[in-house]
Amino acid sequence: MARVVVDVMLKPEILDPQGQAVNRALPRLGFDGVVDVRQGKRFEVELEGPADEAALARVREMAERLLANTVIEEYRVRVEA
Amino acid sequence: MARVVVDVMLKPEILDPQGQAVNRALPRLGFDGVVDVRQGKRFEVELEGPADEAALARVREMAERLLANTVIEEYRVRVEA
Amino acid sequence: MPARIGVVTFPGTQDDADALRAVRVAGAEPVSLWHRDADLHGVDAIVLPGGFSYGDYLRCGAIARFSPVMESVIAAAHEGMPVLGICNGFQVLCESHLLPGALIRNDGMLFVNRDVRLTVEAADTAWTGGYKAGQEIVIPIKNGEGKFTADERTLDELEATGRVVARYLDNPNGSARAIAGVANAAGNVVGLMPHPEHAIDELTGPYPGPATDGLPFFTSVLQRLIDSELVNA
Amino acid sequence: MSEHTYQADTVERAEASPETEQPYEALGVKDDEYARIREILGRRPTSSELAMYSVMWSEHCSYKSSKVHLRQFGERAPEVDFLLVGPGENAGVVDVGEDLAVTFKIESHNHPSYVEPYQGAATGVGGIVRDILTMGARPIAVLDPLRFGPADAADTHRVLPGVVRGIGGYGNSLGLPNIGGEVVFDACYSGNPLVNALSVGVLKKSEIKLAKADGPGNHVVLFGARTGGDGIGGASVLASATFDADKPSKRPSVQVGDPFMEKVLIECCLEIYAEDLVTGIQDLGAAGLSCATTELAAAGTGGMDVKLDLAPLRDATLVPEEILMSESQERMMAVVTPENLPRFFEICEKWDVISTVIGTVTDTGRLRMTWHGETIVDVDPRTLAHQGPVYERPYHRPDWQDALQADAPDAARLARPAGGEQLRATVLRMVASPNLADKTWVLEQYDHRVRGNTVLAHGEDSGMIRLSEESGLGIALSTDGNGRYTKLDPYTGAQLALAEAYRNVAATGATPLAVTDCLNFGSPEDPEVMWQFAEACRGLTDACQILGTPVTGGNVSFYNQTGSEAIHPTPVVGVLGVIDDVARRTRSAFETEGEVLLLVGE
Ligand SMILES: Nc1ncnc2c1ncn2[C@@H]1O[C@H](COP(=O)(O)OP(=O)(O)O)[C@@H](O)[C@H]1O
Repeated sequence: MARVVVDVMLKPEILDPQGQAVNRALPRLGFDGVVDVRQGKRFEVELEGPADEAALARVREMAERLLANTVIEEYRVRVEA
Repeated sequence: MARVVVDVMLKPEILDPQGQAVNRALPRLGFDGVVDVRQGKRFEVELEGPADEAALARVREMAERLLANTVIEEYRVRVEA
Repeated sequence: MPARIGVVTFPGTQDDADALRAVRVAGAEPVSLWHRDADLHGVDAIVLPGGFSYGDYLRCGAIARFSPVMESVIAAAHEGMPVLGICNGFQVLCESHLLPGALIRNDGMLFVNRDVRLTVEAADTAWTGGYKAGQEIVIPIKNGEGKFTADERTLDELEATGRVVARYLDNPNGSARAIAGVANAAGNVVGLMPHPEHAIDELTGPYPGPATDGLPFFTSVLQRLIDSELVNA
Repeated sequence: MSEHTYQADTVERAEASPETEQPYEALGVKDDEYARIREILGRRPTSSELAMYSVMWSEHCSYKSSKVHLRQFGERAPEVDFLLVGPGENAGVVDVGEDLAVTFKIESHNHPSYVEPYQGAATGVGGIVRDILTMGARPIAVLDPLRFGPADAADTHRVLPGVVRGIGGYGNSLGLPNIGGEVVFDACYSGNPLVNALSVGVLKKSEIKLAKADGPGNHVVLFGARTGGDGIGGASVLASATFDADKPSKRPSVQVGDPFMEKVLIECCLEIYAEDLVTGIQDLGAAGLSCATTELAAAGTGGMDVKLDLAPLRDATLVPEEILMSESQERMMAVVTPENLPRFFEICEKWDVISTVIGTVTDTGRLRMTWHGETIVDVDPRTLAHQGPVYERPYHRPDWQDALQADAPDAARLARPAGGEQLRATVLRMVASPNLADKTWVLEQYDHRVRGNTVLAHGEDSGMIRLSEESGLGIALSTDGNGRYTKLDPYTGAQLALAEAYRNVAATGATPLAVTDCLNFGSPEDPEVMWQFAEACRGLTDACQILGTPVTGGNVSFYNQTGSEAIHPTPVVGVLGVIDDVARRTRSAFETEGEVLLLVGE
């Protein structure tokens, strides 16, 4: 069994209302020094077999077709250390 | 400027309807070999200053108080490579 | 043969009964379509109603888009069949790439249910022929992820080609350029965040009114079908 | 942990080891209750049986402190001919004419909503909607009477937004219009918010479903969500005290709802009902499988065999005690004849709902459960479901009651405003007070239009739903309660709550028919709280007699207190009314200029 992580974030040019809401809340909670916050998704995919190249290619396809909406999001696939 | 990442996931014992919905959809899309999917959040926090110990401690507090709901979620703070 | 308008039910769809009622009130024959059934049962037009298909987990509309019925809907849409996506249905159409852009979390972060004022900007789509361009109407919205977003180039193109179907007067969710609905280039596919099917009846529509501003979406398509002699009057 | 290392506490083992120490106190079972369990069984309970008795005999499930007072709702109910199912079932059912019946009930989810506001409130909605579904009805609306601490208190800022988002998040996803409720702020609810939820459903009169397992040989089917380790703090104590040291693994402290699962479960059940495929049905709420199996068995032929290891699990490490106590949401249990089973499965498959036969109805009068072939439960189900302890808790009128009542505002302390300026100041103060302020921020988070039959909702005296588009037949519902009045005089306070809800329903043009109530109080072990409770029940019963509106069901929530400080006694009363043509409803707004205003009453 292997765990592959897919990080999905809005593309930089798309405004991120969730990240902005967090960003606005921080000073009110007394947190300064934060320039920007962006909020995305993290998927932990547990594979039956090993995370070899073939498996990673499959996860990448999964991300491309389902986990991310590539009109507005970008994704990264990596094996969890 | 430094980027700190906060990963927030539901605690393993908590039901994750979102991850389950993805998990159930995968075989229908022709993806086999996935045992489990869990869906969480990823925050990218851009700091004004460096990501030194003091800054990380602040981000951890942010995660504890705002970014994660520690009743049902756990979080991890790390500096993005 | 009267016009048959299909209403698709996905698991988690909520407003299918309302859409079926709106179709009936408009004078067409409502036909229920099931997400697992690729057969469109001879319908002349299709409504993808609101709700929370697959719980809106992952992203709104993301999982529903892969259902067997959507393969047929996409194919039919490409051939010119009128398709209206309302709220969650709009999200499904965007996920299916039948419409540009995407719908993300509202600026206010919260679900908002409110009667809103819109202007109908494009009166030449399959679903808006019964309105006058620029006409102001009142229709409810109810969404948590209703903020329309697209890159600037796409937005410019939508504006330039008259594909912005409706615009909010008081943008309730932070939509780009206050866009409440868009159409595809051919004008047969329309996505709309507000719910016209909730504004078809004096008793249950917006109060204090006007209560039935949503009905023309459904009568428009009927007229279009009759005009194009796809069905008999 | 795998099943191989897990040694179940079997009936055989219990018989052979009568002196085994059992951690019953940690499960909330009292000495005398434990002694009674042993007496009933003629041996020590197995740990699974102990788990079941502990949950079934808990205050929450057995109503052991409230029962003696609740009885009068039934015994002294007004004589009416429209009551089809009274208190005691999952929800009451009333005849509203035209072959239609309506079922409605209110329930609390107070404490879970304090711990985790979003999930607590969400699962509260989920639970009450399943009660309505269980009666054979399509749920058609919800209402949510809420109480919070002061609007400017830090904890209210944590609790209120989460609760409102949770109620909206779950109810909206179910496609149920939210048509009313309350938002009340008072310092007494700091640390003890009240999250009550009412659901209403409609069904054909002839199609009422009951929770009973009849017909030996019929299948017992568990369907819906998998069972996880939710809400089983107590069971973990049991498992770890009795067994291996590596137990328990971590168990969630909070239940997470899956509204999507519940939505498909609703549609799935309605299709199953439409084809008349079940002989009995029960939802799994608090006390989960323990409750569903014992109540079904106790109400039916009386016997049931269950293979507990067949229950589909979300967490493979769960042991039988935990499975029995799990409060996982979005599950149902049905009794299905062998002929109907294939079609039942087909419909479940259509909706992607997991369904599993886990047992059989018998005529043995015993509820027997096995775990991988070994018998771990062998009880008379009635001893669990109906023969729990009943307490006559002592109560007395508080010493401070007279002083509190005497402390009436006199002219000096609460002078009437003199002149326009003072009147203006008073009005401004009132509209700015959180209890009277505009509630739009809350109401906009709720879908009140879905299903297209909402005739009246937010901002009106009561919510109103059209049942029939042909005839215009409809129902109206309002919930009301006032903890301050009830503290001043619990008997009258409960009556005022009823009177207010009754008036709100009548004001829309509907005829009030029946009542559901959620009795939110402090600790029943405090004689003064118990007095408030007894008085409120008596008051409500008397008022129901006078108004001719029977109580059809409800819920008791005790222990709403912080230390020795109890909340104001807060009976929340829901009144259901019927209107034969919703087009004749009356709105509360002024509609046209020049209308005449009349003040009716004193
Ligand atoms: N939590 C709530 N959920 C749904 N509706 C609510 C809630 N709180 C208040 N309402 C609705 O808002 C309206 C105004 O409420 P309220 O100010 O308590 O008025 P009233 O005093 O007339 O009951 C009523 O229609 C009521 O049902």
